[in-house]
Amino acid sequence: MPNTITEQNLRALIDTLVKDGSRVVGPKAAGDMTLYEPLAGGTELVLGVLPRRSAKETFFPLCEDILSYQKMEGKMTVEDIDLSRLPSTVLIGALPCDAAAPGILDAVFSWDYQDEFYLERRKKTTIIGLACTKSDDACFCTAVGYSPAESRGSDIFLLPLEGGRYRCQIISDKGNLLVERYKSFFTDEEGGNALPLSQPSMEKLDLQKIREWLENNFESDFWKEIAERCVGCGACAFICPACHCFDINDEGSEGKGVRRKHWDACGFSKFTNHASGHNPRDVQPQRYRNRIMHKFKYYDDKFGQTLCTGCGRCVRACPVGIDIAAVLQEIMKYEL
Amino acid sequence: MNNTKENTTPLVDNSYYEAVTTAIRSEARRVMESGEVSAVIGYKSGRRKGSAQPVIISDVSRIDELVFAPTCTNNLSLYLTKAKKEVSKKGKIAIVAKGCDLKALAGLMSESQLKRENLHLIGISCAGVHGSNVKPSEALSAATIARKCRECTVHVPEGVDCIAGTLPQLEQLSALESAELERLEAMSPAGRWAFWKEQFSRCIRCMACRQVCPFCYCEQCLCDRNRPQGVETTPRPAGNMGWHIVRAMHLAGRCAGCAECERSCPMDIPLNLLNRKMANELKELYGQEAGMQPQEKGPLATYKEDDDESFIK
Amino acid sequence: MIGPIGLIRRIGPIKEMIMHAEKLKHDFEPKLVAFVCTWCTYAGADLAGTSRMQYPSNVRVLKFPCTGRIDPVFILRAFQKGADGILVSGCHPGDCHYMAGNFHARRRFATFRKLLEFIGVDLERLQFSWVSAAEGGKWVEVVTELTERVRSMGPMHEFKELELEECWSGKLDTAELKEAYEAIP
Amino acid sequence: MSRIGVFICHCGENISRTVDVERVAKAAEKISGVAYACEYKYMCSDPGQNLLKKAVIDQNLDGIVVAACSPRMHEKTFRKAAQSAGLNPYLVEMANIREHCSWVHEDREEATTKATEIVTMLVERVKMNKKLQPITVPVTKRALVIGGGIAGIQAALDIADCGHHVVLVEREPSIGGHMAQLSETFPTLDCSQCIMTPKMVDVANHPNITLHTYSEIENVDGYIGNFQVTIKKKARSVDMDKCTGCGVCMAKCPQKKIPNSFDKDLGMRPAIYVPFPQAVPNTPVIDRENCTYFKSGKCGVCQKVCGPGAVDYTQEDQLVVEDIGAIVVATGFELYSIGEKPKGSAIKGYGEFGHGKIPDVIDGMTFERLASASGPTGGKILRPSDGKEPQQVVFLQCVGSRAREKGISYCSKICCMYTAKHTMLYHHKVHDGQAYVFFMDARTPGKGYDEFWRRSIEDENAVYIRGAVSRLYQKGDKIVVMGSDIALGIQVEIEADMVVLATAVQPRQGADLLAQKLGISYDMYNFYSEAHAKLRPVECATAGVYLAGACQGPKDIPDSVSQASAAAAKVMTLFAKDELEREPIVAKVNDKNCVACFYCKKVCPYGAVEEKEIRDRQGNLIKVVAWVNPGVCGGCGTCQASCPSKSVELDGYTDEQIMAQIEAL
Repeated sequence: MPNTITEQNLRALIDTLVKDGSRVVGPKAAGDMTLYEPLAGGTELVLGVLPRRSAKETFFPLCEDILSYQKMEGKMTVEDIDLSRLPSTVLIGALPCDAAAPGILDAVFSWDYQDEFYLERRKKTTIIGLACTKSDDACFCTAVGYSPAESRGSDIFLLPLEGGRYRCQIISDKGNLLVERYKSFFTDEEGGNALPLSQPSMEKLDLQKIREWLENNFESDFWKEIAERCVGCGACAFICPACHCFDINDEGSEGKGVRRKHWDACGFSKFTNHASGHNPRDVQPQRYRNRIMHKFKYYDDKFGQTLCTGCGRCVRACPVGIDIAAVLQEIMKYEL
Repeated sequence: MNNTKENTTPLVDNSYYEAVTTAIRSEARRVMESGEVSAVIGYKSGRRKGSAQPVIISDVSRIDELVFAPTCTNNLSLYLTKAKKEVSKKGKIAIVAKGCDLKALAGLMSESQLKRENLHLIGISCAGVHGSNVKPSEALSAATIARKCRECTVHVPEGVDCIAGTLPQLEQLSALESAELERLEAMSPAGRWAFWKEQFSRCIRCMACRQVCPFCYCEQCLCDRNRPQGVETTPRPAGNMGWHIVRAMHLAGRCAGCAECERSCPMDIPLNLLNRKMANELKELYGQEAGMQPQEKGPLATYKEDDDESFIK
Repeated sequence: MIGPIGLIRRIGPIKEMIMHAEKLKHDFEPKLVAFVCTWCTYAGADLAGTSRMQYPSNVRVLKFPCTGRIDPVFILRAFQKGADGILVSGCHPGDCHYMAGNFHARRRFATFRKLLEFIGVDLERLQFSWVSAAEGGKWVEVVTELTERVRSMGPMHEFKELELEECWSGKLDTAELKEAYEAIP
Repeated sequence: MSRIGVFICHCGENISRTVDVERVAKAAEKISGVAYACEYKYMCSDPGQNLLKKAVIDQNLDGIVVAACSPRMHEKTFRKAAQSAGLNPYLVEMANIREHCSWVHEDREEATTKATEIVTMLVERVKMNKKLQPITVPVTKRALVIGGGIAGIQAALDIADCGHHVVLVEREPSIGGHMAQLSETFPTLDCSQCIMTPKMVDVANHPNITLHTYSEIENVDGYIGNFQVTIKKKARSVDMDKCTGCGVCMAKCPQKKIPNSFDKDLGMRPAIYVPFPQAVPNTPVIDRENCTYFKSGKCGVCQKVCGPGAVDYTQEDQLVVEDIGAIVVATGFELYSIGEKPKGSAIKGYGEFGHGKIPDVIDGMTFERLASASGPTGGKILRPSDGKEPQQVVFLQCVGSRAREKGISYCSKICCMYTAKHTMLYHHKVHDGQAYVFFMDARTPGKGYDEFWRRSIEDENAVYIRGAVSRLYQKGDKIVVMGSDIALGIQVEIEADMVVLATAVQPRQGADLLAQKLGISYDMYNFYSEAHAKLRPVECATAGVYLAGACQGPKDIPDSVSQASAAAAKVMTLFAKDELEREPIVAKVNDKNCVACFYCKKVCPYGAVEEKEIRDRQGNLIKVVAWVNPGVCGGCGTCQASCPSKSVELDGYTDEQIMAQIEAL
């Protein structure tokens, strides 16, 4: 049973995967920060840092073409995107809070409408998760039911061991397939002791209670109090592993152009702006309320999961210091 | 964007922050209790140790929530603009303003967005604030201070109604931003293009730069317009480049240099370099720059018959 | 101000080259866009026409009431849409039909070109000029010079490249895409 | 879905010679949204226009592109044609494939490609065009005439005779201009003053004319039909209402040795003076620079001797604002002073002709004053240096004019004729004197002009030498003129007693400054530009401003008078209606998006932007926005380019129209 891999071999595995024609996405240095990006080789993999953006764009790109059109001599032709061109991908080094997200999003992307773009990428991607060894006071995965050792969502899950090795758990058939194919990189030694994992300090929240409170407090003054300061940017949504709203835009001219799908954020005022000029979510507290409602109530109502893995990215990134964990803690203080 | 090699020794003593906090609270209490103002816009602490966030207080009993700390980075003048319609602007409002924020307030007054008589300005003798990606609990040090603060010329605000705190002795810090500007200016056009292309390629169009900007108070941003579409709205390299050029151009002659755009960018794009560059150019061309007093007309709203035209054939 | 007399003399050789020499074929013909005001430069270009002066055919003229109407976004857009060189031209200072539109334009473009320069656009591709209704010769001179300069610089890759680029996550890694990319002149 | 019609004009062969019009039409047909495309020999002809009208109706077109000449030429023609077929005229655009294409390129392939692309861009633009309705504005039926020379006087009288009020503004203390200075006029040799002064009196007596002499235009606001003109009435120091024009003050003024510029400084005048005896108004002015009272506070003789008590030293410059509907500019000319280089001028001086250094080298106007019966010499030709009668006079033509190397390339038009006249006047007064004329060509187109010129040679003994003068210098009391006679191919040297230079006709100094106040354009010499050299020769491109006389270009008296009457006719046409229709190319504000930063207001050259309050039905203030007064808006669009949120749009040049064109590049 191959169950460990050295760091050296992990990097060598990346080299081989790339050579074999896979797209390998993993944490990579981009200037002063780390981002999930395609790796050209194993040396590019950065370990132990939470990338600035989540890994969701491996499946749900920032922006992608979904069709193109052209009008010639009065006749319109539409060309679909050939999804078979999407490369087979290995997402490597995804931290638990990122690796867990696609599992949550599958529900919505395969619900009444099968989003072939998402699903095709999902189908072609194997996720190699990595347990988390470094957290800060913005992290709160433990508060929303995840943990630094959470393997949910990964096909293969790596646990760092002393001496530069990783214990790998094979979670799914996809994971098994990959390990089988690249068996030589793995060893079946036990390896050393597990390295200490990170310990986010926040206590577990009663998500059920929060959901119930939300149910009854659509029109609470609470929203104004916490979100009056919200500036309405999309930073929180865009770097969130679970936010998945998108907009569709045609770009080009009457004669020729492309239809594109790209990330959208409920914090934007134009998110709900009607053609008439009327905006049902006219002020920022209403928009922020939707963010919380969607994450902790609507999605739960519909799919039985909350849209938050506690990665803390939004807490770090919010220009005006809105702290979603603090908001949840606030809600917890209220009587039902 | 902080230089990790920099010294982490605290630049100022904690007693300075305590004094500023006390001064803000006492002034805010005075004007609230006398009924002079209907609300105070200031900072309060957040969950994470040392963190702060903007707060709008209209209830005297909450005055003691007000604080001042190195994490009080926000330019609060934003909350007085039309972009923030959820904030009631009825009557006179007190606002906590650092020197750089004050320049934005002056700019907004120049653009008929604010009236001085409707504001009670609580100025801060400001030693500087954190840059981006700094852990809130860290002290203000050469390593954590914002790049803009290293070259601050407005530590003590002018023309305010009260000044909170006294400025401690400050260490002279190296001018990293100027140095970076010089480095870019010395590059070839192709080099600069490569630099910005790389920077903008990271942009995700979250619009944080726009949303935190006190001067981006347009009802509809040009870049949200689709008939006609001047700038592509999708986060692709073409539209990103377009957006940042338009943004810099629209702020030229208006930007007060608070660098909130740069601090707020989750992708660490050094946006203030663009703003700073434009401000330098306009100052050199037309001798005008953002100051702590409102100007009747900004450099691009006016002209002189003998303006430079050496670039025109 | 340059009088037409001086100009005719200066245009002489260029005109000769166009009219008499074997017509030169170039590997690259740049696309030029001229944003001009209707009162001065457009009329100046008309005068070049009525005087049957000859100049390269690379330029496309967009007419505005005044240079004051010309928005920097148009320049940006024109570069994105494939312009290799751009000319902005209007009335001489003091001649503006609207009194001051060109003065405002002068500041706006003095600023904008500094921005483009800082972003890394080669300003040799962006020309500003004052061409009055009487300066058909100057119009020819300005257009000819810019055409030749931009022709020698080669195509403006930068913005066109951006148009074709995707964020990594939206990229379809295919040979076709690579081919399309390499097909950019 | 648009239904655009594209019409390609051959313009005879002007376009089709270099542009393959059929190919352009075929290509146009394929552009999305084009419902109809054709080519025709002369689109602007009657059948061409009918073709367009028919297509509008038959093809149910909702936009038109006419690819032909410059829109400056025929845009109005085609817009009118489309309108008569029921299409809003602003849905018509012209693709300029003549001036900007067929005339400037020779390669047929290139020109055809370019023409096709121009058409494509315009098709995309016209898709975004909106129907616009003309704006009507009231017309103030009062005209302003600037300049009281013969052109201004003629225009003022014509308009006033038609029953409209005229405000006539003259910079000098009297109207009359240059014509009042002339002795006799060509080709009839009738006395200039005899025909001029009655007209001046007519002006003074006309009930419909308000005369402001010794006045200047301070500022012009507004637009056609609705100008507000601020006139500065310089302090005359004499009360016009009280003065009877008796002239005692002038007789008693102790300062009598001030050179009179009306006499080209040959005669003298007192400090309180009228420029010439027939001045209108006949009210003196105190020349404060030379008046002892104003210089030292002593004297005051004129005040003491003035019976009616009209002399008022305390008078100040006064600003008068007049509401005006139309403006006639007739500021005339001045002669180029060759002695010195005018400040800021591209024109080089003529040091070699000694003007200003040799006293007996004079210009044509000085000769007029010498020959004038009312002049400083009482009509005797006496040279300025010693008052002797010159026996040999050399006339030099084209001094300044047609001298490209000196900076003026135009012909001053009147010099050939007045030099011929001068030789005659000289011959009449100095019978045994000899006149020589150095000339390049004699340009004498005009009724009776050539006959007149020939007479000066054949009957009046003038010697015409075709050639140029290289140098002249003082030798004793003679002036040696060195030149060449190219007809004989020899060098000529003449010892002259006096030399008269026919210096170039130039616009008045400061003509550019006035043009800037009026918002009209001018050429490189500062002559004012007409809207169209042939078809609109008396109108400025700026609506409501008309030109008369030499301010537009060198002109003789009959031409100036004709143009003045033509300008007057244009003004009367404008005044024939109570309201006038304006092109609806004006800026409009989108109230919803406007955030009232008032950038637009700061940059608007017309002051057309105002602040508007938007209130709900209960009267509560919702917001303040910018508002553009369509009557005042000039349509430059500077506001739109300056507006960060593009909340103000210039109709006819909207972002959509322009972007569509750019997209089609």
